[in-house]
Amino acid sequence: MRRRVARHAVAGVASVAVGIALWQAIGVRSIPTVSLPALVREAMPASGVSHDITAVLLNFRSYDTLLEIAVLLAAAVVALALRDTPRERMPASQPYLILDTFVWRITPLLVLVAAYLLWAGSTRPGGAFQAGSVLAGAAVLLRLSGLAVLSVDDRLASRVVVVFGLSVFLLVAAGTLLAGQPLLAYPPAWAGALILMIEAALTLSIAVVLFSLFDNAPQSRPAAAPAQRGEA
Amino acid sequence: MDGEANGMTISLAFDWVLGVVLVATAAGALFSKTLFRGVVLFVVFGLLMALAWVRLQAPDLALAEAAIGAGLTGALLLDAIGHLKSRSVTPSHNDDDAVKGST
Amino acid sequence: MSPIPEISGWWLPLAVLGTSLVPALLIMLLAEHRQGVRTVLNLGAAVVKLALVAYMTWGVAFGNNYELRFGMMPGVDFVLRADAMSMLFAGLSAALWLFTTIYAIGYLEGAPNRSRFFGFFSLCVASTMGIALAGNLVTFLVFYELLTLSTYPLVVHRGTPKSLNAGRTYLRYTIGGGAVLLVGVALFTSLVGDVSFADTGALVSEASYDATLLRVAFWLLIAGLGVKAALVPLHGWLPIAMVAPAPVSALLHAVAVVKAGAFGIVRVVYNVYGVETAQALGVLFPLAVLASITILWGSVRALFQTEIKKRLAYSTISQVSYIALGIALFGPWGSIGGLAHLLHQGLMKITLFFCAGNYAETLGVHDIAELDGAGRRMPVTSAAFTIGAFGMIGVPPLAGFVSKWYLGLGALESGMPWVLGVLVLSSLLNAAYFLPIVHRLWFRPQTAPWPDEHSFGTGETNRWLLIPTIATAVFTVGAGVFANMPYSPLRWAMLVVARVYTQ
Amino acid sequence: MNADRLYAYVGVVLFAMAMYAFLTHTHLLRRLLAFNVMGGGTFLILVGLAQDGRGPDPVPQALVLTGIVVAVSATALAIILLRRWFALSRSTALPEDQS
Amino acid sequence: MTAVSAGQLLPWLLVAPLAWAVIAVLIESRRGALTIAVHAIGVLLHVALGVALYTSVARSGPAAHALGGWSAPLGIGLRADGLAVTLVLLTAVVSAACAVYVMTTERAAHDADAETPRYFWPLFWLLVTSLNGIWLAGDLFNLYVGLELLGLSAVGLVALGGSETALSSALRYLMAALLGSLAYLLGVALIYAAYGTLALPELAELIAREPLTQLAIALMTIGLCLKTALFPLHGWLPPAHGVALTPVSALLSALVVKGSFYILFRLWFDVAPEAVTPLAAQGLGVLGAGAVLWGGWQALREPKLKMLVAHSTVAQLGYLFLFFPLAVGTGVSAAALATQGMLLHLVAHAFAKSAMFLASGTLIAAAGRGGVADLAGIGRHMPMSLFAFGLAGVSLMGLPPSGGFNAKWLLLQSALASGQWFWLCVLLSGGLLTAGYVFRVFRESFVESKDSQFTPTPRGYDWVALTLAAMAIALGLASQAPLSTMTSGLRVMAGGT
Repeated sequence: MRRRVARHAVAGVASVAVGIALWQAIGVRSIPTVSLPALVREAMPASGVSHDITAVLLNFRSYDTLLEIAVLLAAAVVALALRDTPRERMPASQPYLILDTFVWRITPLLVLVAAYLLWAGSTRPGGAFQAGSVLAGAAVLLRLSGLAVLSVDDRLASRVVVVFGLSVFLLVAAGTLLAGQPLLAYPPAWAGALILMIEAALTLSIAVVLFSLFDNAPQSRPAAAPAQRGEA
Repeated sequence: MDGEANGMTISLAFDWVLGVVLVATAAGALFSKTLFRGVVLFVVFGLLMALAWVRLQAPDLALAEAAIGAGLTGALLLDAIGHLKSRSVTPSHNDDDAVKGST
Repeated sequence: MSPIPEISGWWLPLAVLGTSLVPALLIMLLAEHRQGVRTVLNLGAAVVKLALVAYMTWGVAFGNNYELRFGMMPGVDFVLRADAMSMLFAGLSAALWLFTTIYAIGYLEGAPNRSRFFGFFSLCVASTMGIALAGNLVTFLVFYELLTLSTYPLVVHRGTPKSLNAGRTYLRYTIGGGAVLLVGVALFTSLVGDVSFADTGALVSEASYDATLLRVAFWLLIAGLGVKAALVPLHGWLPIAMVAPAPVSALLHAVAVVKAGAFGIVRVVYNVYGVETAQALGVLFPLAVLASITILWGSVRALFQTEIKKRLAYSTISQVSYIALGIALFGPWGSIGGLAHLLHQGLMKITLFFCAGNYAETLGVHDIAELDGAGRRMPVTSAAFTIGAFGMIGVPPLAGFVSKWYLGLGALESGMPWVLGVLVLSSLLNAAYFLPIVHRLWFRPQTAPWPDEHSFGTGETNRWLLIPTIATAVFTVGAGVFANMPYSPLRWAMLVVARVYTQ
Repeated sequence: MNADRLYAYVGVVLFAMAMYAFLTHTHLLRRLLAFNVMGGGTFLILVGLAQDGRGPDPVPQALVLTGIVVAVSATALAIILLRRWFALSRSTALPEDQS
Repeated sequence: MTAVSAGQLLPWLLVAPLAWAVIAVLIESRRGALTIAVHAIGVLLHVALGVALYTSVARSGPAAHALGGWSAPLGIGLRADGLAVTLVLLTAVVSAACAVYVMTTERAAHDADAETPRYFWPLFWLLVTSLNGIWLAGDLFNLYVGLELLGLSAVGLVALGGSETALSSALRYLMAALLGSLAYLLGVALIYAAYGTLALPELAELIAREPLTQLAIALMTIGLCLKTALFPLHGWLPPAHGVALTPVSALLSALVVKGSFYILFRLWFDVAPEAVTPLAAQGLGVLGAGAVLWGGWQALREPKLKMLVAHSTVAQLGYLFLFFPLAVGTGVSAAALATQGMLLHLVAHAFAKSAMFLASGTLIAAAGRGGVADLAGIGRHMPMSLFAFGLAGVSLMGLPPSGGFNAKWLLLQSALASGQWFWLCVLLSGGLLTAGYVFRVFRESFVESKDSQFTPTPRGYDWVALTLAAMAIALGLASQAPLSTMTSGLRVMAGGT
């Protein structure tokens, strides 16, 4: 009990202090001298796309995106590693949401939306992440309605799809390096095409990975939990 | 001139309302009695965030927030609740402190 | 001119170190049952090292310079250098090592964990050689700590709860002492910089430094070194560490550990501060008092010990402080006495420990009371013991007499006549705790059967144990009788002292 | 006050509030909720304060997009660990938080 | 290949491990010779790249690489000064050693216990990628992504153990990591608001002492301290490092916690020396002292061997923080000495601690149980592992000759030069505590008991641990060259604060 009180007190003081400090500091902020938006506008013509956020994500700061995909891969790998063994896996999972017909109708629509988002990314809001997550959402809905259209498991095919986006990204990266260019410096003429290609590949992998993060979450019951694996 | 200022006032007023509702929803999500309600409120919070991104002239973020922040995260959390709750042996009237199921 | 080529060989100090470092690693990797290879490695390395040290001593006598120096870290060099003072200790170690190795091979015949033992044993020699050849304080510290680490497995070698506890005590003292020494060295270096040992002291002029801080650094250094040198009140580890096997005790008491401490004090006073600067700082008198207290305290405690090794241990505490005392007596005679005693005490004490080991191994005798009549059963060992004991008491013409004679001269020269009293009193106490043992050996009949007797054919004991004992006893006599021969301990001490004093 | 600044302040409140929740809750799902709300607050501050009435800035927006993906990865990872942990221990809180 | 400039070499240190992560996923279902061969090639390539980059930068000075051909602040820059390339090389060497340890396990995997868990290799390579990314980063937000990649792959590696404790430790670790990176990200947001750029070199020019900046630095500092497990935010570390698989523990303690510390160092001394205050530095120092004493004390009382080593990591990380009060607001020479000492400690600890973890794992594998008391009598059976443990212990205790000693010496000199005697006492007590827990292990091992049973372990284990430990020792005799490379061009060496 005393620990609980102490914990709340510490948390309270810390949060209030952070809140007040932030509030105060924002109030006295100064205006920066560097303006990145201007630099972005200037560099847009050479970026290969006409939507500025896509340009930042896949060209100006494409390295961030590369690492971000690696983060996603890390999560996917842990999901695969900790996934239930076939024995632990529940038999056919029962749908606990009765939305079969709804899902059936909405799925093709979601796939279309995803395709549009991917396509739109180079000129308008949208792109690989939004498209990928919409696709993943569609798969999740299907899964919730009891339709296991997709299973991301130990099969080679699954693993290939999981790393597909990152592989394409990396191949482009290695290609630029081997051509004596800086990492991910696209030739201006190809920039648009390369970005679209990377985005398409990423969309697929993002969708599959996001879905696998949902689908591979362990299902096993405590009671049926296997004998604990040996302590390290 | 006047109309424009009016428009600004109105939209700022909308922002104020949205801000207050955001905070309120977040508070509900964080401190609700049951976890299920918390997660549902969190999904609502995600959708409101998408709205806020629109107001911040960030439509990409609005899309991403709606799809990932609200949609996928919500699904993940809801599924996890279902899993944790359905397997928990303790009566789950208040899952907040159902930390260690009695065997 | 010099009869040997005028080389400033950096490789020679390295080779001296390497002759124990490399065998140490090889032996540790050696399978337990490869006894032949191990013996060859041990003895071969000891002999080669002795030869190298002899060669180097000869070169140093003619003023050759052997130095290895490289940057260890920013502002600090790693320096190995042979000067007259180093050879004093290096020679002692190299010689006694050969004997101790022979003795240990016999002593541990058939015992477990010999690869580990001899591995660390060799590492221990390497540390001692490093201490002897260290050319500045940091390098000295490196090997001083290495000595702590390499002796710990030897102390706890038997693996019994008693020896493990002794090991813990040993570590508490030595690691603590090492930490104090580290602070001392760090403080000194931050005041003066990383200076190399110099014959007349590395401090050019004490006037340019804060005298108080210099004194603080001095006492930190002495305190750190005093632990290994077993200065009262830092001596507690030594009697407890007696649970170790006899060769280890010989090593700890005669050669490596306590001498490392004493040698460190010598280095600090002569080659770091300079004896004249130390006198000017007024730190020598307190050091003399401390040494005198230790001499008397050790002797008094020795009187009350019933175990042979324990009595020898307290005797060591007392005798090692003769060295510190000699150094603290400002003036050449005292210095000569102290430095000569560094060698003499080593010879005498190692003889006594070998004897104690012989009694334990052959007869199972550990207590003084059980020694009655041992002279008849083991005449050679008992004769060696008698020589060592008489040497300790200071009976002429043995080695101990020579040291005490020069210490006495030094006391008068430095204007501390009360030291004479200390010497006389201590000699009386020495006699009081050694003569009863000698009496039991020769003049009392055996009253009870030996606790645990072993037979070794024709000899009184294992030849591996007997030969080193005889050898060191002979050297004890020789160092006294031939004190005036070239390269005798006394003459070498005189050579060193001639370089230490400017006037 | 412009809208950007306003949302930055909302972000501050969200962050502080969620931080309190993160530090006090023991149920790990609740802590994850709090983490996500904290993240939302941070993102609002990042974009709101960067724009601050000077029109959209694509750079922080892109950063937030990256941040959202990272956050969902972390959340998913945490849920997977939590579910496996629950399967072994029947617990939804860390051992030291179990009263 | 003709002479490649260091700048062109930089991105390969990210691309190569990332590519191997992809390959690792693809060949995950295969076991045995193929896996070993593929990853051995990857490890060799990585070490070769590390050596090439190190020698190039040590010889001809820092290198930079504008990613995507866009120069900062629009693009992201990679930069490699002496410190960065030293850490790249350190990562290559230590991770290679851990990889060899894992390969040894894999080769000797007769029984299921010893088998490498599934999906170890992808996470391993992702971890390496993130570390290289952090050492070479030139952008605040990129560092955030790197930190997250580091955190998630590290948490994943801990969770691979699969046991109940492994999972709870991984979860605790994850919670701390997430909180830490959010605090960091919030700081990044404030910095961007104040300066409109995220590029480190630019920020170094711009940053001024004003409230928003200071708050940002404070938030980032707290987040990074949490990730570095600075006392009293260290609670997550011992269970995570203690329960993980042996080579994972080695990676975590040797490298992962250094990642966040490195960012902290760059932030305080390269980017924002104008914005930090001596008072804050003293505060970090006090916490570091707390870590040294508390971590040491915990290790002294810990019954489990690997947990003991993990507590020791908490203590050793504390030494890194003693650097702050010695380098902020003190003279140039004290700051320079402290920098040298801290960096040397960082490297020496990486070698020593990875060696110690690997040796401990081998001892535990031989004893079959993880308690310190279970080691009774092991001395006779596992002399090589114990020797490696001891050598590593020498460096951790700060006894000469070892990198740990040199580091401690330099910190001592700095404390003396700046007249801060207090830190001197902390350094000494830390060393004594370390000696206490290291020799506890030896005391048990030297017990001569007949009834203890030990299983033999692959020889390769000992060689790996011995090699790492020998490096920690060798660093004590040859620290001049690596130190001059590491410190060249650092602002703090020239009295930047």
